[in-house]
Amino acid sequence: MSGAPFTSPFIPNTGDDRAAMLAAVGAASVEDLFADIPEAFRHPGLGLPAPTPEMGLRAEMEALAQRNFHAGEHPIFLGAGVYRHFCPAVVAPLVTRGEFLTSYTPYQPEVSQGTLQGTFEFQTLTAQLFGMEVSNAGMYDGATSLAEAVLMACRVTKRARAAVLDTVNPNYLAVIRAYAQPHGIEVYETDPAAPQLLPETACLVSQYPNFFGCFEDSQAFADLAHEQGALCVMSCDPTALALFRPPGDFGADIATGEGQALGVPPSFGGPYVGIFTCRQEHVRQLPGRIAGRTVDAEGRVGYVLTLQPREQHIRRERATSNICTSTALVALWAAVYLALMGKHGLRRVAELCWQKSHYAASRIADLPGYSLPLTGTFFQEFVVSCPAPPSEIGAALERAGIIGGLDVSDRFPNGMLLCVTETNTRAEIDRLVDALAEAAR
Amino acid sequence: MSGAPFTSPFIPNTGDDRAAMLAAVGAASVEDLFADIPEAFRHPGLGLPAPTPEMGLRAEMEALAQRNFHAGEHPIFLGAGVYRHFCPAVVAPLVTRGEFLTSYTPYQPEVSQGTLQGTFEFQTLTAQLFGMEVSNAGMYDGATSLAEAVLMACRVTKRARAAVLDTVNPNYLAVIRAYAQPHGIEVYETDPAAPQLLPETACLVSQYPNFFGCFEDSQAFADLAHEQGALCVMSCDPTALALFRPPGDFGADIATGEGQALGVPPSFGGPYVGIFTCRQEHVRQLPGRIAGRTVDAEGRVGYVLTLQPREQHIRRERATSNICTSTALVALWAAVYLALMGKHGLRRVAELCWQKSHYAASRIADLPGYSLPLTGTFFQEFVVSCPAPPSEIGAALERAGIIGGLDVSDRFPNGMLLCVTETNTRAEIDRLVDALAEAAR
Amino acid sequence: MTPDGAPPLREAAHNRRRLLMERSRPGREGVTLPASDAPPQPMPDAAMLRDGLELPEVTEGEVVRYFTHLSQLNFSVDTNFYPLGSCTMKYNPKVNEAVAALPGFALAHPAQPERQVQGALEALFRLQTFLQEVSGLPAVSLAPLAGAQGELAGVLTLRAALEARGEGRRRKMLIPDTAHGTNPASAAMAGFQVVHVPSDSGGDIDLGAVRAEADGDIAGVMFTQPTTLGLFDRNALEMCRVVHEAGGLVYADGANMNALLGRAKLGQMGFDVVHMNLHKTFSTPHGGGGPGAGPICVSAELAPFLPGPVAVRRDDGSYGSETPARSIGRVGGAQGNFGVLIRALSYITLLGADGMLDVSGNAVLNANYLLAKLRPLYDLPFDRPVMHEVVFSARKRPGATALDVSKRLLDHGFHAPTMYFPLVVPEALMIEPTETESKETLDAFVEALHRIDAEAAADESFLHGAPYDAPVSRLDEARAARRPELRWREPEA
Amino acid sequence: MTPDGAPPLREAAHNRRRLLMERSRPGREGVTLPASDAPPQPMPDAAMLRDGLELPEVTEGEVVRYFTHLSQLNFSVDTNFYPLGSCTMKYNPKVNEAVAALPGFALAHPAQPERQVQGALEALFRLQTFLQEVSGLPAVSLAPLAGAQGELAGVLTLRAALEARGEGRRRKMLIPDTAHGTNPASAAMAGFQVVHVPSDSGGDIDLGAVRAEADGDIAGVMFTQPTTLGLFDRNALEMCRVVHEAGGLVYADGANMNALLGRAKLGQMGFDVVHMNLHKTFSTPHGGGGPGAGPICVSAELAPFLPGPVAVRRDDGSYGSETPARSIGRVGGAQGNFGVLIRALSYITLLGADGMLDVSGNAVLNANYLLAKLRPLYDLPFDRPVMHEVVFSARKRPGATALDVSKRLLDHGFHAPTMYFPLVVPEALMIEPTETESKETLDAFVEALHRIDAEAAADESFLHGAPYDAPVSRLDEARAARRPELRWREPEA
Ligand SMILES: Cc1ncc(COP(=O)(O)O)c(C=O)c1O
Ligand SMILES: Cc1ncc(COP(=O)(O)O)c(C=O)c1O
Repeated sequence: MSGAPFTSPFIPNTGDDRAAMLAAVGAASVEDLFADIPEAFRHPGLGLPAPTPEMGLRAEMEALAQRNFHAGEHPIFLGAGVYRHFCPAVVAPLVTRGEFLTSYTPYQPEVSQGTLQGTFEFQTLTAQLFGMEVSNAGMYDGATSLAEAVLMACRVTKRARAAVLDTVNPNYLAVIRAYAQPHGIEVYETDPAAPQLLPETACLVSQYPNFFGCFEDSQAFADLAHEQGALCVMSCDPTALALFRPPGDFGADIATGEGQALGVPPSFGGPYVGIFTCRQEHVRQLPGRIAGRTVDAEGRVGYVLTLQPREQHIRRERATSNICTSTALVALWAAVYLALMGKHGLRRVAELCWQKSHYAASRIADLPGYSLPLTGTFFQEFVVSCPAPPSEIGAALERAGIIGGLDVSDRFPNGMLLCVTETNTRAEIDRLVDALAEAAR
Repeated sequence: MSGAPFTSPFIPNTGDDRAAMLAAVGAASVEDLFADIPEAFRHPGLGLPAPTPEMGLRAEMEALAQRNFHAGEHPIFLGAGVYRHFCPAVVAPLVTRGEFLTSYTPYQPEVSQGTLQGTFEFQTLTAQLFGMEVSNAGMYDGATSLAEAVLMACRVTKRARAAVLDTVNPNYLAVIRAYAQPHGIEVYETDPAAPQLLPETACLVSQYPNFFGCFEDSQAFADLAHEQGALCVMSCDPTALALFRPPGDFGADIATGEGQALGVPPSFGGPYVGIFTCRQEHVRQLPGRIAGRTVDAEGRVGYVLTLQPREQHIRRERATSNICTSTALVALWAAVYLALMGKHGLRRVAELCWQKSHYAASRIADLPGYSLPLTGTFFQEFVVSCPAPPSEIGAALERAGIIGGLDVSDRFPNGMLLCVTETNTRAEIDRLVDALAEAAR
Repeated sequence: MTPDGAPPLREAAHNRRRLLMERSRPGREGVTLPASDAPPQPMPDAAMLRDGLELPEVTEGEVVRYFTHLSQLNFSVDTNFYPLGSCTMKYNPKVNEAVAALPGFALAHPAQPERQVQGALEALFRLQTFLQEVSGLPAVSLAPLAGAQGELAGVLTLRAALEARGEGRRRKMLIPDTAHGTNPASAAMAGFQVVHVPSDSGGDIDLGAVRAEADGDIAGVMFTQPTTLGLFDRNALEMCRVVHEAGGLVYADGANMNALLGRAKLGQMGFDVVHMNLHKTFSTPHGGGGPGAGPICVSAELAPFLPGPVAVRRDDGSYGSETPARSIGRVGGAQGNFGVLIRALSYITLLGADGMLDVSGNAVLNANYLLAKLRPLYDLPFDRPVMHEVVFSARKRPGATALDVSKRLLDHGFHAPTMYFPLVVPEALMIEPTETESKETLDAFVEALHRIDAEAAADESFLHGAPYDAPVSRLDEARAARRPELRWREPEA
Repeated sequence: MTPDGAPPLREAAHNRRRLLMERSRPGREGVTLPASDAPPQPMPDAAMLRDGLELPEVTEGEVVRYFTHLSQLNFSVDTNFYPLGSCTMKYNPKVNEAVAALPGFALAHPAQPERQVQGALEALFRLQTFLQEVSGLPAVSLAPLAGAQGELAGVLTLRAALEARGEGRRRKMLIPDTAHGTNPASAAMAGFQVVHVPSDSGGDIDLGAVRAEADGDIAGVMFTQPTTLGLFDRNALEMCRVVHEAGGLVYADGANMNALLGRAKLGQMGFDVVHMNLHKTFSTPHGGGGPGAGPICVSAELAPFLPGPVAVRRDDGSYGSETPARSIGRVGGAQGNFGVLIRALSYITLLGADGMLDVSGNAVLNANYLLAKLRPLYDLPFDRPVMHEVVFSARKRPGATALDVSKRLLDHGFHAPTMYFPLVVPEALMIEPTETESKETLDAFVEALHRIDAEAAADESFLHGAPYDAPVSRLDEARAARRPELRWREPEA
């Protein structure tokens, strides 16, 4: 800014503009405007690289991206909460239209009906998929949804203990702990085979299917929780819900999920969208944004952000959550995906995941040295006991050009959690089986 | 349609819809509606594959695309009329917005101002780049632009001979011949070093720079044409015009060009956009669409297709051309590219092409066995005499992971036409030089 | 609205439409470019350099806002029903766009040696095979860059075949009066002399007129099947026979192929050449007027004259690109509009044989449904089942010309039909619904036309002022043509 | 317009906004899926299966039209000026979107072994280094998924550090009355007790109040620099000193970092933790409300408590991902919002050090220009040079509340400023122009505000009816809250 010509394609002020504006402001230079910064700290020098024009930037970033061994080039059998699903080509160009992409949270509803109605669709579709009464506009991700569900359960029940089944995604458990701890909420684990609730427990948290791909006795969990005045909280895989009974069926009070499964790219961890659904009666305890239907001055239907008194910008330290910027665009992505997949498509996806994962499991179970330590019904993911440490097996798969499963040897001897979705072809599965056989030799 | 359920995501009619519609129509079945087709020819059977869902389609098409040895993965030094230039990332999402992508030729101007104003911008920017008075809305490609220029020159001069310098792109010459022949126009070649015009010649056609990358004495060509009452027609590379004198400077009457150079992907040959510019006085002889400025009933500025009496839908067999669907979207692409590159950016691109191609040429000239048979000033492209047939050299380059130049051994002994643009890094050029050296061994 | 009733905030709207050159400010940049990474080279002789380059100086953000705003002024298939007759404004699967943008396709260079572009050549070869199957003709050239160029290439091929027969003197090309303007224009560009042939009272070609012209000078006929009246011409078979007997050849304008997919093959019905508009039938969006592709399919006799290049499969299973032996030559600088061709391949692969039948069946059902629903409102010049489109005459109501009705439809959020074409129908409204529209949409369209009719009945002058709710009102086309302003110019000081 | 003056074509507009479930028709499909290519497997026990799945049945084309139409109802940076204070609605380079969509990034899985994701980890490591440089603090966690989560993670880290000092009993978190709502909410979520601190007459924090609270129970202060008044707080240095002296730690909300890039490093000025909103300063578009990313930068003392994972560079030059020794744990299920982080890396790489200075310089110049131009129109609570934004009070004119002015701006094609925030300014209009707007745009905005002022002067009630030209008029928010309709439901029969 030291009088040098402006050369950024992102800043329109020309030298003439600046001069005219400084004159209007009554300042001699742009530097003068920073006079409130104590001189000792002003212009500290910025040790960043020189600007890289777009051409060079793209080359640089492509080189970085190419250094990943990724699912665009290699079959992947890794899930563990983040799934590769097919997403129709139409989703990205629609969702990334500038009008969606570059708008803010819809504080001026009259000129934000696109975002608001899109959010309302997300709420409708997720509530329906989860078989729950209401949904909010989306949370950061599946893990924070679940953690906020625990906080909400404590608010609703006015209790300060949370039971979490030990088959819940360990990363989710870690987030629950981080969120619960400052509130003095005691989080404890319990065994799904014989779940125990301590007194004054606010909720029993389970995962559906659980972290190892298996279904558990969800009805029993719900009943147990309700018997003790606790809430039943379930974290569900949205794809599984197209085929299996939804949490609402079991009487879940709060059901959350990772919306990434709804066609959102894995993107090394985010952005995703947390699904958060609950019973109507608890709606004023919901965290996060909610869109609601109303009318305008002429009686035309329109949508607004509603129940805002729950939120930080109104209620401040007494808000139900501090969440502000959330994941509206990813929620829109999920809504468009659900619209396209629709009633039959999403079920078909779930059936394909079922079919292919069971084919893979049955073939792997036949391999010498491999076995399936779990016997319950599983969906899309299953644990394999390997003849060698899973890290070694994974390295062998990598050499064979395959992205293998998650190492769960902390829970199962030489256990590897494999995932097969509709995107894995039979040929890929057969290649995996061959590579596993080879690795066992 | 034989009563089977509808399963295409592109056809909304359900079985119920069909039944209701057939009832309204008074037909028993959809088949009945085809009764005018003589029975012997009706439903001939269609030997096409079964439908492939999007998931499989993408895999199939990706596999095909991967079978190309392409510039996304390998350095390219091939031009010959089609150039790889850098295109800012912002162009594609803007141009492919649904409102641009899925509209028709703007026959209803009141709801087509986007397309029309975009076309007006294209006309403005190309006219300015070419230093010419007017431009049309674009032709199919550079070659057909030039062929239509010859037809137009014959219309304007009422003559039926066209002289073409023998340094014009041979594919362009072939198109000129195909277009001219049915009109009985005699197309003949002449030597740029000593151009000769036969009597009753309508135009002298040159290329700038010529097919071999070199500049010629364009002023002399224009003067010669004008002396003999012929038009000066020039086919120009748009990138070169950012640096070198534009055709308008020499007094060209019609100047055309291949708009592909304006950031449009090579896409194995198209779609591209032909630039077509001329003098104001000949505007009513222009082929193709033209957008013009006007006002609406309230006096607001708006744009319409104008001078339509030249066109086939009005003038039918007496139209200036049969062109109808043209390349509006690619013209828009070029206009957005030109807007972004702007006054300084496009010149910078041209300078980079100059710098890098001259660096490459000087290094190759130093290689044992290689030489530069041409001595004129060249831009971006140059002919190299190789120590072996260019097809062999090209194969060697391919083995080294490089896309080599065009075989022009029909014109220069062992000649290869190499192209270097701003997209070629120095490292790529050095790799080319090394690979050429290696190939000579 | 403004408190004083003045038109709303006109400057704001005007500012958003300022042209690039009006937005330009010295010193702004739309992109930064790197310095050269190669050792500096001497620059060219200054005398060769241009003096100044008048291009805009605007930022990336300004370009985005400007073109985003422009786009919003457009009507499009992605926004609503676009029943523009003869143009087949159907919804095109978006996956095609993704396929065409694959780097292996988008970055392949047309002059690469065959060995390096086997994927692209195989794609072209597959498409040729598919189009042969659709047309029932044995040879295809994918070279033509749009429908009209397909026509030109097609009649040039036909002409070359006649010349090869030693019949090169034949010059007369019969063209029905319903033909699209490109037909006579293409015939003329190919050096033929156009002879117009009327339709008969049933809307079919007047066979008597054809017979009368079927003499030793007849080169052929350019015939659209189904016709631009939306009819499957019942005289076409006989017409082909007559023309063939007289030594001519028959060209089919297959731009309306959407109606015939899997229902009939023009090649089996006597046509020697067929062009297809891939951007209509096979799903390249129209892009505001292109790009398209107009491949031609021809009989064995005509095959040697096809324009090049043509994709071939070699005995070793590899693919190549060749120019037929006695080709009419080239009609474009490179390999044809590959990006459009690949969309067509993608579309046919996606829909398959079953999908093709669904397309034609529903396109025709939808058109006949509109015929039935709108028959009470407008004159129907030929009262018989139609194919892909239906042509009405708007003559019924004073104050409701085809133009008025069309303009008012824009206010209702629908695009206008094609107006005043074909020329044989006075006040023509040519409506093509396509197979991708739903019954609900068609019903809403019918309702809008009823409302418009009621509006005209209530006030004869009302529709003349339409559109009322479009971005601009009726534009002064006469003024545009009288004093053509065809580009921005520096305002005079 | 309609002949009888009735509102224009309401059904058409209504139809276009019908919800997906209202459009659904049994038998329609939005996508086709393949059959399984693997040998069939027995399906699960029927008792486990769900009964029915109420999702829409619509075609791809209908989905495109619907969402395209919805998009057009939105105001956005890509369409016009969006001076929403505190939100930094600047134009973000589109190349970032292309970079984030590269398959090597978009398809990398967060649970892959480090060895397989070296590119992604290196990207994260580079970004960490850049953010350290921008903040002047030595350690960074990229894990927080938005600004508010950064606050939560930041104050939890601060709390952990206090606990490590044996000062875990400290519970009082000072928060200025100008703070963004997330600050007190985050403090509460972290188990702190919020103590509000007023501003002094100059708009800076009231040092007296801080001193009064700086006792043995003070955990720290959450402070926004520059403040939400757009001011660089001149008391902040002293405040840091006082709080540190009392044994507390200082949190900086760095959401307004756009003003400070290269101008000052908060870490050098005594702040112990800074969160940044990458989606504001570093160019992820806001997407209608996210996603974002809220990395936190901390002092060496706090580094061991950062939330995981943190990218590290190993001695052998490879990259890894680690959770700090005494981490507060995890704040998300995976690796952070990588797609947002990569955009920030792309942006910083694109602009470089020089570009960062350009950003802050022009953002501040633009804000001060608006201050100068609008000072005659509105009350200015603190009349001194501002940083990235300026806060006026709309109190001057009857019939022109902050709400009225805001709503009427929508008719002029501008987004409204942030209204009624910060809470300390009555009728607040908080205007943040950002560096990506041009002088012409700012001038047009000033002119619009002058016109609006004149409108209110002419008719006191006029602005209450605004917006007049938006897709809908003022919406009944009370009704929405009273009887919440939060999803589509089957209409009762
Ligand atoms: C019947 C008919 N023939 C030919 C054409 C010309 O095709 P194109 O516009 O692709 O040149 C059209 C297009 O409008 C048409 O409708
Ligand atoms: C000053 C300030 N702090 C914190 C936040 C919260 O950030 P986020 O919305 O990313 O959670 C905001 C965003 O509005 C803000 O303006």
